[in-house]
Amino acid sequence: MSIEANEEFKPKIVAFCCNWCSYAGADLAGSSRLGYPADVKIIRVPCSCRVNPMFILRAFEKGADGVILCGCHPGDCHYSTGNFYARRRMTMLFSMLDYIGVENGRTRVEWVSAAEGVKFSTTMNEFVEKIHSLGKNVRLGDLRCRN
Amino acid sequence: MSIVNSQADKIKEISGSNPLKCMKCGKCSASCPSFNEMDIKPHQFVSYVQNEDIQSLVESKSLWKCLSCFACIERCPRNVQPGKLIDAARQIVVRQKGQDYLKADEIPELIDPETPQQLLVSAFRRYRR
Amino acid sequence: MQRIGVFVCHCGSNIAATVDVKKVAEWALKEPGVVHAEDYPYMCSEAGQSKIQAAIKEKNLTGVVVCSCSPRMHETTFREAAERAGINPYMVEIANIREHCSWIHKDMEEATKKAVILMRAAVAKVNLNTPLKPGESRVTKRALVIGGGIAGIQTALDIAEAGYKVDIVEKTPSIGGRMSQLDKTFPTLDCSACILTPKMVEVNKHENVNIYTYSEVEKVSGFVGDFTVDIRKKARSVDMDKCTGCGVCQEKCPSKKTPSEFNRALNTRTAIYTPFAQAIPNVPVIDREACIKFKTGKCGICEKVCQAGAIKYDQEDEIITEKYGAIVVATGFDMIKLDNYDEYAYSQSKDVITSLELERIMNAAGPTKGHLERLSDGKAPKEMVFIQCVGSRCSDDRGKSYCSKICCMYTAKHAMLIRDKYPDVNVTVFYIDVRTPGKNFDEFYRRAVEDYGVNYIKGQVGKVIPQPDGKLLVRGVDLIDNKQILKEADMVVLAAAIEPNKDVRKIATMLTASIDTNNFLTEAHAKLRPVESPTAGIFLSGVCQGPKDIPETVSQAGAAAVKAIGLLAKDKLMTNPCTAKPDELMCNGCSQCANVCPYGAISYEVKEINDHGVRETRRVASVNSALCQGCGACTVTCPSGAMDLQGFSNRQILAEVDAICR
Amino acid sequence: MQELIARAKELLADGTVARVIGWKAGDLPYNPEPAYFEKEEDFDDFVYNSFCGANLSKLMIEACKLEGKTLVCLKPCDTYSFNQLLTEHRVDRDKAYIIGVGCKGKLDIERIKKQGIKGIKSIKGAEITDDAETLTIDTLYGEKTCAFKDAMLERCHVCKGKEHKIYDEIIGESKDTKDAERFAEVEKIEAMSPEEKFAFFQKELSKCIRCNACRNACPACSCRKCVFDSTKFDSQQKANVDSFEEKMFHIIRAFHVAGRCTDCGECSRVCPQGIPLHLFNRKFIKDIDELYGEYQAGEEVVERGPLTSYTFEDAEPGIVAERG
Amino acid sequence: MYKIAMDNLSALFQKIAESNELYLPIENCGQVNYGVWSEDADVNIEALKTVKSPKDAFFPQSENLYRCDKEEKKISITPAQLKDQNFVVFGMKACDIQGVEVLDKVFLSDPVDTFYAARREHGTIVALACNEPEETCFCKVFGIDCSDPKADVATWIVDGELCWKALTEKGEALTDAVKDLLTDDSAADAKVEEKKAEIKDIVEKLPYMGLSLEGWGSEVVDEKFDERFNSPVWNDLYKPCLACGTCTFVCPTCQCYDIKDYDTGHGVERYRCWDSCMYSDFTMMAHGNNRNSQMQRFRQRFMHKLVYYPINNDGMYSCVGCGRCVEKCPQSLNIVKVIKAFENQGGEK
Repeated sequence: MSIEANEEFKPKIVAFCCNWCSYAGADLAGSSRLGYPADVKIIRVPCSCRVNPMFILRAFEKGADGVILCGCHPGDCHYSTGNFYARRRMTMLFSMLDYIGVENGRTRVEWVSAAEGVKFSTTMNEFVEKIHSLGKNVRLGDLRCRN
Repeated sequence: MSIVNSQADKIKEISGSNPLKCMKCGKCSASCPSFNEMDIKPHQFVSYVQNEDIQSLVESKSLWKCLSCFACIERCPRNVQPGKLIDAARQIVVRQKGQDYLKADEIPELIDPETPQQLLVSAFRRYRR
Repeated sequence: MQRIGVFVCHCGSNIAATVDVKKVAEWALKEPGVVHAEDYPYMCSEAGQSKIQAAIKEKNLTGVVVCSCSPRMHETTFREAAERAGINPYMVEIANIREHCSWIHKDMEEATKKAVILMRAAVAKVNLNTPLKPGESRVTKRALVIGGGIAGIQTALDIAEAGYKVDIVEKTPSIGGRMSQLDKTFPTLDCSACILTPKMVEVNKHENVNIYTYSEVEKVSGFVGDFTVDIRKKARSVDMDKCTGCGVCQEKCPSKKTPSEFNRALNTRTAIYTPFAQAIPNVPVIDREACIKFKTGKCGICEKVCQAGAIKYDQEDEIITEKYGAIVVATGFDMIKLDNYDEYAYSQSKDVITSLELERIMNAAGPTKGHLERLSDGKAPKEMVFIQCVGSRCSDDRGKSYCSKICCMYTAKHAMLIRDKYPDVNVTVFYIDVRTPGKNFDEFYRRAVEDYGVNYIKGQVGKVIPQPDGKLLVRGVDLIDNKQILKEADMVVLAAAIEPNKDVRKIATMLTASIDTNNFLTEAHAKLRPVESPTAGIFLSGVCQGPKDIPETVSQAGAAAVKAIGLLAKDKLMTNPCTAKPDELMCNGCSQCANVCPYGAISYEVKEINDHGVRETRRVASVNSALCQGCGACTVTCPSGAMDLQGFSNRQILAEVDAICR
Repeated sequence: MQELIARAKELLADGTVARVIGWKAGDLPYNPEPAYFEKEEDFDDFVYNSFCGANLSKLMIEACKLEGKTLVCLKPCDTYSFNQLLTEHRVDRDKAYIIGVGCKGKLDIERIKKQGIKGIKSIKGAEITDDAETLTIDTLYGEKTCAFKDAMLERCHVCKGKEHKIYDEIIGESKDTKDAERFAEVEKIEAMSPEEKFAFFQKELSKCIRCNACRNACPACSCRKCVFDSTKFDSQQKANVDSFEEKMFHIIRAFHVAGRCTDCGECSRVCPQGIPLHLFNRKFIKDIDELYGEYQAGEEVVERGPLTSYTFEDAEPGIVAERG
Repeated sequence: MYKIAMDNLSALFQKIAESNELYLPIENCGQVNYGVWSEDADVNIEALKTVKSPKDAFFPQSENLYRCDKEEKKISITPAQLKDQNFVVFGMKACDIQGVEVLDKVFLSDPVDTFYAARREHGTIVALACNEPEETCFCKVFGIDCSDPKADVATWIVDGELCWKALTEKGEALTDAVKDLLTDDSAADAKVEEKKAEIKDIVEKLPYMGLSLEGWGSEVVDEKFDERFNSPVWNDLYKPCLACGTCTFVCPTCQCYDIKDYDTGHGVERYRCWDSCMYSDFTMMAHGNNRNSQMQRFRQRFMHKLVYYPINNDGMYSCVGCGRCVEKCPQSLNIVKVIKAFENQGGEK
C-alpha cells in the first residue's frame, strides 16, 4: 500500500490506551457509535505507566505521524499511582521533543475514564485534526521506513 | 436528514442553542416577567424552532415583548436558553428589513444625548452577534 | 515460529456490515506465522468456539488471534476455549474490530483496512507470546464494609449470616445512615425507624460482625483476597466499655449550640452527644471542636456526672490494621448544596427547606417533635409548594445531569402524609415528569392525586420571592394551561438532587476503584456486573454506585454480599500471570523499580549470578508475583530494560507499534 | 599533591585501604590517566593536576567488588556522582575511603588547541598548587600563553561549588569557579523557533559517531547492559545509519539519566566530536527544577528521584505546548 | 610540478566537483571531518587531523549490503549498488594513506570485498604533506614520511601556494581535468624540497619519536607470543578503559564491522557498520562471547594492531601513528602508552 504523491495525507496515529479506563472509554465510544478517523489505531497496555518513551520514539521512527497516550484520570489509576509516573515521564519526553525542534502537538496525553466515550471520541477527532494541520512527520522518522 | 428550514438553522446558529436539549420543564416560562404579554410563551419558542415554524414566531407579539432580561437564560437547566432563540428570531427580522449591522463610526451621530447608557449597553449586548 | 490461527467474527452484522470480514481473513493468511484463517458469524457462540478448537487441533496451532469485539468482552471466553483445546490461554490475543473499528467507521474500505492493521498488530504480538501460568494467592476470610447505612448493614448481615467475619467502618458516631433520618418510607408508609432499628440491633449483636463507628478507612494496600487496611478509630473521648448509655452527660453538658448533623442543622445538640436516641452503639462522643473542656481546659462536667467513669479526655485516635479478602463500599449519599439555586430563596428564607429537612420536621423525634410548622415563626402552614428536580437533570454545570430517582416518590409520600395529617393544608407539586417505575409506585402516586387531592402542576417554578409578611411568592408555570402561576405559599420544599458522599473520591482512590464524572463508583459492567467494581475484590452497595431507593439498595446490598461471599468461599485465587519479571543478567540492583511499585512487590536479594560462565555475586531485583498486579511502572523506570512485563513485553508492544506503523 | 600521596601511602601501609584510585602521569603534559595504585612504588607516577578532569566515581562500581577498601580521590563535583551511585546501590560506602581532593577548575586540552596552540611540549600553570591565571605553554612552534579561564572545561564555568558532598577526609583547597549561568545555553535554545532548534541539534548530532564515549563515561549510565546493547528493544547501538538513530540514542540516554544526572559534564568532556551533550541533560534538570521543585541529584543520598515520585498536582504534559 | 594559489582553491574544488564527488575536510560545529564538498561547505584543509579518519570514503561507517522485500510470504533480494561514480578525496595525510593500504590488505585480498573494491577503483586520492606535525604524531615510527605523501596526487602547502604533483595515472587524469587552474612552475620543486626538510626537522623533535617497536611485529611468535599475550601488564593497562569505541572509530586502520538487519516495515535492510573490539558485544555469538572481559577485548585491539596483523601481512603494522586515539581517548589511554608499557618488559626479555 504505497502512498502516491498527490494522494490525500493519511496520518498514522498510534494511541496507547490503558486497559482499565481509556481502553474501556474507547469501547464506550464504540458502543455509543461516536466516530473518529480510522487513522487512529489503539494499542492496549495495562496502564499508562507501561508506556516507555522508547515506544513513542519507535512509533515515530517507523513512520507514525502522531502518538497519543490515554490513561485514567490522575487519582483514578487502577494501580493507584501509575499515571502519576506516566505524567512526569511524558512531560519530560514531550519537553525534550519540543527542545530538539519536533513540532508541538505530535504527542499528546489525555486522561479518559471508562465513562468518557464522548471525550475519547472528541479527543481523537481533535488529535487527528491537529496532525493533519502539522502534516507528515519528517523530523523524527527513519528514512529507511518511508516508501 | 433532508435540507432543513434555513431560517430555523440560522436561529440555531445565531443563538448557539440546541432546542433538542429541552426537557420541557417550563422553567423559562415560570421565570419570564413578560409572560402574560406574550402570545407565544418562552417555552414554546423552543418547540416553534424545533418544528421550524419560524414564520409564526416572527409574526408573534412575543418577539417584541421579550425584555432580554435573561432570566430564562440564567435559569434554564438544559442550556437551551429560549431568550437567545427569540433574540435570534428578532435579528432575523431586523436583518431582513435591510437593517444589518451598523458600523461603529455610524453610531455616534445616531445617538441622542438623552439616550440612557444602559440602553446602549443593552443594544450592544443584543446585537453584537 | 508460531503457528497462528486467525478467526474473524462477523458479530452478526455488527462487524460484517462495515468490515469485509472475508478480506480480513484473506489478508491474515499473508502474515508471518499465520497458517489458518477463517470467518464465522458468531465466534463467541458454542459453534464458533468449536471452530477455534477444531482448528487448534487440526492445524496444530500454537497461537490464536480472534478479530472480534473488545477483549474486555470475550477475551476470557476465547482464552478458555483455547485452553480446552490444549493450548495455553495466554497464546490468544484479540483484535478489537468492533468497538474500535466497525462501530465507529462508516466507510467499508476504510474500516476493512483498519481491521486488517489491527489484525496484523495482534498477529505480530502473538508471534512473540509465550505461555503464561497463573500463580495462586490465598484469601483472607474476612470482609470489610465501608459505610454503616442500610446498604452497609444489609451487606454485613448477609455476609455474616454466611459464616464469614465482617467489619463495618462508619464515619459517624452511629450506624443507621440516611435511613435513620427518614420519617416514613414509600410506598407502604412504614415508619423508617421501625424497620431500620431492628436491623441495626441485629447487626450489632451478630457474632460475626464487628462495628467501628466514628472511624474512617485510612489506607488500603494489597489486592483481591489479601487487602490490608488501616482504620482510624477517632478518639471518642468516651470509654465504650464503661459507658452505660444513661445520657446524663448529655443532659448536663453546658455547650449546647452546635448544629445537629442528624437534624440537618435545624436544631442544636450538646458537645457530648449521641446523634439520635436509637443510636448504635449507644455511646456518646465528645465533639472536641465544641467541648468547653477541650477548648478552654475548664468545665469537665460530663466527667463529674458520669457514674461509670467512662469519660476519657485523653483518649487518642487509634489505628487498627486488619486484613480482608473483600471490601464492600456502601458510602451512600448526601443532598447537594443549593448555593447555585438562589432563585428558590433557600438561603433567604427559613421556610424554604429541602425534603430531607422536611423528613426531620415530620419526624416525632425531630426539631419540631413531628409538628408541621414553619421554622421562621412556628406557625402551621396552609399552602405548601413542592418543587421537583432541583439540581437534577441539569445539563449545565449548576447541577447534576442525572435523575436523582427517589424524589418523585418521596414527594408523593410527603404530600400524602401532609394531606392525611393536616387536611386543611393545600399541597401543590410543580413537576417536570413524574417517574414512578417500581412495584406499586404509580398506584402510590395516583393515590396522592386522586385520594388525597394533591395538586400536581406540570411545569417548573422560576422564582420564589420571600414577601415582607413572611409568605413566599412562588412564580411558576402551568404548561398544560399555558399560564404563569403566582402562588403565595407558607412553605416551599425543594427536592434537591442527591450526590455521592463527598468522601467517596478519597476512598475510591485508596481502593483504586474507578469513579465516574459524577463521583458515582463505576461498576465492572453496567448490565452484567452491576455490583462489582472493575477492581477485583471491591464490591458496590447502595447509592455510592448510583441513585436508588431503599428496596433497591437492600437488594443490591444483598447482591454485593453474595459476590463477596463467593470470593471469601474460595481458599485460593488464581493470580494474573501478566506480572513483571527481571532479567537478572541485566539488573543493576539500583532500586528504582521498587520505588515506583505500588504494591511493594519488588524486593532485592544478593545472589550469585552466572552470566555465560562469569559468576558474580550481586544485588538483583526479585518480583513477588502474588503481589505484582502487572501495571508495568517498573519496566519503564528500569534504565537497562532488565524489568519486563509478561504478556505485555517490550518486544510485544514494539511489534504492535511496528505493525501499525508499517 | 605531595600531601595527598603521603596520606594515600599511609592508608595503604596501615591496611586501611587495599588500593588507591587516582591519576597516573601521562606521556604528554596533559594526558594523565585514571589508575589503580596498590604498591608504594606505584606512586612514583601519581599525579594530580588541572588536567585530572576525569570523574573517578564510576570506577568505584568495579572497585567495590574487590577485596578490601578502595581509596578514591574525588573532586567536589565528583562527590555528587558518588552519592547518586550510593542512592542506586551501585557502590558500597563501607568499601570506599573518599579523599576529597581540592579543585580550582579543570582544564580542557581541546580548548587550548582550539586557540591554535599545537606541538605542545610542556604546560606551566596547571599544577594543583598553582594559582596561576595564565598557562604558559612551550610548543614546537614557540612559547604560547592562554588564560586559565579560557582553557577551563565547560562544567567548571557552571561549577556547583567547592563543597565535597561526601568524604572521609579532604586534602587541598577548592575554589568555586562559576562564572556563567548554568541554564543560559538551554534558555538560548528554548527561545529558538522549532525550525532553528531542529537545525541546531541536527547539525550537532550529525557529528555523532556512536562511539558511546558519553554513555560509557557517564556515572549515571552505569547499566550492566545498556538498552542500546540489548536485543530487547531492537535498538542499534553502533550504527549511524540514519540521522534518527542519533536522536533516538541521545533522547533516550538523556531520559534514562533524567533526575539522576548530577550534571558532572563528563559526557561533553569525552565527546570526540565536541557535541555539547550536557545540553540534553541540563534541559531535563531545568525542567525538573521548574516543574517539580529544585533538585540536585547527588546532593545527598535520597530514596527517590524526581521521576520516581510525583504529586497529585503535577503539571500535565500539555504544559510543554502551553509554555510555547 | 604544478601550483595553485591557496586563495584559488575554491575554484579548484569546484572544478574537481564537476566530474567527481569531492571529499575533503569540512568544519562543522567546531570539528573538522571529511565530508562531501558543496558551495557553502566550510572547507578547512589546513587542519592537521580530522576527528574521524578519511577511511569513511572507502569504508563508510555504515553501508547497506542488500534489501529484502516482502510481498505476502515471498521474499525478494536486491543487492545494494556498488559505487559507480568517480570521487576524489582531497587532502589526505601520509598516515591516512597508509591506513588505506592497511585496509586494502584486508578487503582486497581473497575474498575481495566488492563494496570496498568499487570505492577504491573509483576513488582518487590527493595527498597533502603535513604542515605542522603535532606532539601526538608518531607516523615516523611506522616508517611513514609525512613530508612526502604517496598517493595519486601529492601536494604541499608552500608560501600561500599549493604545489601539485601527479604520481599515478589516476593522478595524471585528475591533473589534466584541472589543468586550466594550475600553473607549471619548475622552481616549485626546490621549494617543496625545502619544505620537506623543514617538516622532517620538526618530526625529529616530536616527543614520540623515540618509540621503539621492539618486541612487537611479525616475529612475535611461539613463546614470545604467549609471554606477551599472557603478560600481567595488560591487567593494569586496561583498567581505566571505558569500553567506548572512540579509538576505533577515529582510527584510520580499524576494519572490523558488524552486520545487522533493519526492519523497515516493508522488508529488511541488511547493512554493515563499524564495530569496535572495545564493545562488550564484539564478536558476540549465540553461546556468548569468546572475550568476556574488557581486558581481553582491550588486549585484542593492541595485539591485533601490533602483532596479529603484522604476522599476517609481511610485518606491516596496522597502526599508522596518526595519533587520533592519543588525542581523543576520554581516559587518556592510547597505543603509545601500551607500547611504552611493554618497553621495560622487552628489555628484561
